[in-house]
Amino acid sequence: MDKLLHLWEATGFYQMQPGQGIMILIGMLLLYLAIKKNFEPLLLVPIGFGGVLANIPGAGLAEAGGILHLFYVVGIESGAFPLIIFMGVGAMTDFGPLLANPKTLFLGAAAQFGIFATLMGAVLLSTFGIFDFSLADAAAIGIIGGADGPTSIYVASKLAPDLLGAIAVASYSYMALVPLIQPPIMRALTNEKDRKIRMHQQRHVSQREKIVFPLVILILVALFLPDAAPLLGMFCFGNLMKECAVVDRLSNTTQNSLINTVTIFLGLAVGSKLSAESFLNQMTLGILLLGMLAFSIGTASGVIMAKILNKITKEPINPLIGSAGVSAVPMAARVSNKLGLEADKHNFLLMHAMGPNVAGVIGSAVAAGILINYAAG
Amino acid sequence: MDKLLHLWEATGFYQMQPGQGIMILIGMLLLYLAIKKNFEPLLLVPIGFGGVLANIPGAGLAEAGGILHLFYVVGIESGAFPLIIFMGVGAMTDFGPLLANPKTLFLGAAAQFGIFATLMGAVLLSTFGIFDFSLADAAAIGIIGGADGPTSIYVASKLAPDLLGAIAVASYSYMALVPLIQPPIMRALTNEKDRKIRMHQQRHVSQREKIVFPLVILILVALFLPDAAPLLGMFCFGNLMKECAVVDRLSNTTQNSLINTVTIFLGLAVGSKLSAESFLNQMTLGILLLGMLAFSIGTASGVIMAKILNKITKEPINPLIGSAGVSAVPMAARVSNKLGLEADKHNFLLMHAMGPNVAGVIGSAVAAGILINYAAG
Amino acid sequence: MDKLLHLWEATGFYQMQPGQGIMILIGMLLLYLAIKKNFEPLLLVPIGFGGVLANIPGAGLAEAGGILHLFYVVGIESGAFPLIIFMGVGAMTDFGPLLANPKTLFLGAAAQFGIFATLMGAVLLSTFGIFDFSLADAAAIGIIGGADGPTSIYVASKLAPDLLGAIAVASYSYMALVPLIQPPIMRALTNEKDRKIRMHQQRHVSQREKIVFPLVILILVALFLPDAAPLLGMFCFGNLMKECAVVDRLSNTTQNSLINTVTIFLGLAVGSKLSAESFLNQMTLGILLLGMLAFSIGTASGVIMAKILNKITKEPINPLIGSAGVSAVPMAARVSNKLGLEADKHNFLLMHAMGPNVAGVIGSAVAAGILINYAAG
Amino acid sequence: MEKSTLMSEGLTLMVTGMGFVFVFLTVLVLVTTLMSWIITRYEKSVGALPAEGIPAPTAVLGRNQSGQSKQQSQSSQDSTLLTVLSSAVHKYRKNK
Amino acid sequence: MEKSTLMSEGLTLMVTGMGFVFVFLTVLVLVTTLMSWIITRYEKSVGALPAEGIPAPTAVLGRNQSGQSKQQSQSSQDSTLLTVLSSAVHKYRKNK
Amino acid sequence: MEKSTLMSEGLTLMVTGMGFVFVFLTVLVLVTTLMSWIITRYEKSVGALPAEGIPAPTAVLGRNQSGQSKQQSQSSQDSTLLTVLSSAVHKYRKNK
Ligand code: NA
Ligand code: NA
Ligand code: NA
Repeated sequence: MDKLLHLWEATGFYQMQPGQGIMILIGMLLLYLAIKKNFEPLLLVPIGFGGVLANIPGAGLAEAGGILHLFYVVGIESGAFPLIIFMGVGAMTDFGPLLANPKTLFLGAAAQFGIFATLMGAVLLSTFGIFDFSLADAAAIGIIGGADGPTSIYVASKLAPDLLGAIAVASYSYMALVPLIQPPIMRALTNEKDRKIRMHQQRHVSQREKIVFPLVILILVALFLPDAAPLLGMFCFGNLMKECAVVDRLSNTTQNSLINTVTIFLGLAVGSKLSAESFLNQMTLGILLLGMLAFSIGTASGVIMAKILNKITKEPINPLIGSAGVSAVPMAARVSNKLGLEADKHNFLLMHAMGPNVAGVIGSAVAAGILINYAAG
Repeated sequence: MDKLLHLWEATGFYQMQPGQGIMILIGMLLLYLAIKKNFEPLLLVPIGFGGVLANIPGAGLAEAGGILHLFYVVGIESGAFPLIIFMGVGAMTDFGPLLANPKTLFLGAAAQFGIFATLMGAVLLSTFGIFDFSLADAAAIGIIGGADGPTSIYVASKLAPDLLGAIAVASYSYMALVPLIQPPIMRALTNEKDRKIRMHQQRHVSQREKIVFPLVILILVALFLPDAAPLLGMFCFGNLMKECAVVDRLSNTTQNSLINTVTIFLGLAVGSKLSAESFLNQMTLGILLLGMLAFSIGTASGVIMAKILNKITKEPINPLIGSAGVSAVPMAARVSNKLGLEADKHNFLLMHAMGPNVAGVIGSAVAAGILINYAAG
Repeated sequence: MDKLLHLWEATGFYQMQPGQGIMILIGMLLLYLAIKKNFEPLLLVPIGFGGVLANIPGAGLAEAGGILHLFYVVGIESGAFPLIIFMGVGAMTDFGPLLANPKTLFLGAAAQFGIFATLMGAVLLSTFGIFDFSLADAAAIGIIGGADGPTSIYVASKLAPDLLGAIAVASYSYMALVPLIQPPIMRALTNEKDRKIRMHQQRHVSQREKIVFPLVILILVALFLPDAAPLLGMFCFGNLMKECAVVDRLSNTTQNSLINTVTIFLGLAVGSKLSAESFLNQMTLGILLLGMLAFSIGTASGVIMAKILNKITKEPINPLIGSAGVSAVPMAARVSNKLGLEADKHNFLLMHAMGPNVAGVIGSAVAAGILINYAAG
Repeated sequence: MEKSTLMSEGLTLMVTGMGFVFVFLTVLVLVTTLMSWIITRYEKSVGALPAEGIPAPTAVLGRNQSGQSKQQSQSSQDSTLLTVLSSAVHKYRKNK
Repeated sequence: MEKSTLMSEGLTLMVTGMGFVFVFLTVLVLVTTLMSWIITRYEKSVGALPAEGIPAPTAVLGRNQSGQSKQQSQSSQDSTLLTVLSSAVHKYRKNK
Repeated sequence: MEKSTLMSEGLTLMVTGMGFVFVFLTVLVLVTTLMSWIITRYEKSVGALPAEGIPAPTAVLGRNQSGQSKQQSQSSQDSTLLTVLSSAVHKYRKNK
């Protein structure tokens, strides 16, 4: 009888706390958005499912000894998973459009203002006592504006592990929402004439340039910002493997089974941070609001910088490609292309927008290095 | 000269103990059965080879610092390998036949009686002083009747790590022997008329049902039996990845390189538990006997439950598909099909037997949750 | 202002030490050799890149907490990576030519004299006070003569972890240089008539022989040299998986995504040992010199043994295949073939040279076992 | 543990365990039947799962489908093949 | 370790090591020759390895070959392809 | 940390951070432009990357391309296919 009682006490009905129930519903919502609405499904399916698993009452999957906690410690606390993903992303990245037009790097730089403005916003909210974010928290929230999942997770794991769940969810959700968030801002900041600007066809980029470029980045990182070395180093390594053409075996595995495997476990491990205590509080609300702000400011900064560049340089630059500087590869570039086609149905901007798009990845990794150096120091 | 002596003392000739020699022969026997007789080769080749390696005198591969011991600690003691395999099995499972005929879940439930009857048998043998099994040991032995390799290994690693080697070997060997063990029992419990029963063609199951079903299981697990959450959670996660169609990249990797890689290391790690001390004793004999009992009782319970259901429900159910409730996917279902065809050469039962077959996987994972909750608690 | 200073002090410009700069250049040189000159690119691309990353000032990637250090501890210190690679190499090895002509095992044995002669050389240099190598150091350096990357790394990680970087670099570099190092030695030790010897066509080897052979090696290892069990055990396991044909799923994954993934992380982890302190010293010079000696002596021993065998046995043996006994699969065999064709354009030695070639892998794994037993004991 | 305790523990575990398995799977039968009933009704009005379930390119992993990347490479061919195949599967199921 | 000890240790290791390599590989030559002789004799009566060496579906991993699973999916195609290929290899070897 | 300190820290971080991002990417623009200029000039004399960039078999991983190995097996076919594809890509780029 005791044992029957024990069994009853072990059920979810008996143990479930309201917070856990809500978090399970939130996990289900993420699964719905991922599967039905195609919100970054590759990450949000594992994150959502992990979130549900983490909140099963009494199962303790996200606590010490639980399998999700194990994945978290092994893969995220150590930094390994985001870095391996970044290596895979590097192996999938083509720097060709960037090399054809290196000025687009400035667009990738400008868009990072979203990160720092949001950091300042979080600091202000804390100063006015509305939230209680530390400088490290503020930096981790700001990085959502980098529009780059693995970078967000890496920075959050270093600076604010407690906020990691909310930051990752915000990061991927807003990336999925890029086609909704960006167009109004882009339209507000450009006029019809701006949007019709046609850009020159890109020059051919030789394979040798593509091989040397990741090494150039690596050297500059070594000289200027060692704190960005883990992220940019792994990124450049992946890219070099792809471009050098002598290790195609390794590059193919990196782009396929390796990144897929790590994505599954990264997602589940992030899900382990969606516990009721750390997610169901005012801070998450702040993170969601500030994250949206970060995306919007980044988009605006990119467009404004493109307009400035267009004034300065001889070669015409369509301001619509500025928004692609936030990264969110390749969706932001597609948004640029779509708005370009709306203004002039022969104005294909996709390849031109890929330049600032990958520049945005470099830019936010640089920003991540600075934040880690400054806020953790 | 000292060093020469040292070298001689390091040889296997000098160090080999009789038990080690016997275990090496047993490992070779497993390899023979796997390669020549097709006994579950995907597991028994690594387990057999691992068993040989573990017993090489003086090499210490299965002791602290040895590579097999490392695989064991990292993969099995942590629970990670069986759970990842279960995720992969989920990604390979089609719940269609089960959804077309949910009543077959009762067959999957009934067949679990093999687990609990065997547990009771082990307890009785201990009570009469024939063996010395604790309740946890008895539970770990009973789970052999679940006819599911990763579930057996997971439960054994939690409840009776010392018996893990014997339990895993028994589990996979008997699964390979399903085509020999089941038919006599099935024939004894049915008559010609029973075996000729034709079942209605299955209705079409929509993709939406297949997507929602793993989530339904997950919710019920969360509410009723959190202790089954690791196993069934990972299983449902794998299945959702497969069915939702938006993460085919991840699902394909899970079904291929990920499950293959983990299978190799799981097998080697199980092999590390085939040391002479823990395998060459009376208990192993008991495990082998009780395991056979478990399979037989499970088969019989499934068939009897199918006959009962056939009486209760309007829709005809061929009792031959009851035996598929033990799981051993897909061999048990094939055995049902084969016996159906023997009785009537137009009576194809394969798709009907797939329902109880996958129900048996769910059933034994539920039973595993109960056993871990009760016996470890 | 303090913080600005802090940022400046964090740059590579401020922190870079001369040694680190040199090591970065050396890493770049390795990348150049790998990519442009095709020096074993599958390993030297990751090693070279890892070497650059390890020397980024202030980033600490190769120090405790850094990602490369993590890869080293998890994969090399534990012994796992070299052993998994060896399993993969086993799954790619065809023992057919060796089984067709088992006498070629003697060539694989003779070529290991390069290992032991070099060990003696290192000991002599220490005795004369030119270098300061311990016996374990000398053994780890000698193994470069085994011309087998994973074996070198495995032995170095056990006997001389500090020298691992230099030993791995020497090992792979000289393997890449086999087409330059071997021909002069082979020409010097053979005359035109020797080189024109035609060998009998190889008999057909049945699949059953290929399946049993790895088990034969395993048994002999268990009886004679348990210390070689990790290396040869994993090697034979991989080979058995390939040949037994019932676990093709596992064998294919081993030969592809598994070995590729491990190769990437092994390379990066080896790169972490290319720090200025441990690489930029006189010892590295000694290692490079002795490594070259090891390859040369191994080549010469193989050729001489082939000439001796040719005298003893009835069946003609072309001495050119003796050099393939150093392993460096399959390049050493190709070198034999090339020199054979030079002497007589119809004299195809490739398949005959594959026998000693894989025998060399077994031979150096045996030698590795002896060295670990003796020098670590 | 005393022998008699072991015996009674085993008996309790057998009865509660088997009972629980049946309770759980009975509930699962009921809920599954309900689910299928709801979905079948729902699909009568909205139709079966539309093609939008097909994976679209995403911000983290889908890059090889974009831009000037090696369209000729194995990996992107695979991914195209996968998309085509899974699209075919979906259409096939829809039309059935 | 003193210099002279190091020297003598090195010498011992060289001699015993090289000796051991030869002993081991000589034994391997003998045992391998014996093995091939036995197998060749054995196969004269039973024939070379029969087609039963081909992988059959198994209880843990072989599911995708069964039931209503996506027969069109990459993975099951691969596995069918593998089976066909390895079957072909086997037949080829047998006929040779 | 006091509120005012937090504020000033945030401000400093914003300014120096954004500044640093621009400095870094400006340097990258300059160095990249320089690199492209050098390589373009260099390639005018030596031509674009020659076919020697194609992977050759190596001592650790390339074995399946050699000897009597299962030429029919999936893996070696894949690797051949990869070599052929990447060779085609190279030639295509060279001719462009
Ligand atoms: Na970005
Ligand atoms: Na079962
Ligand atoms: Na060798």
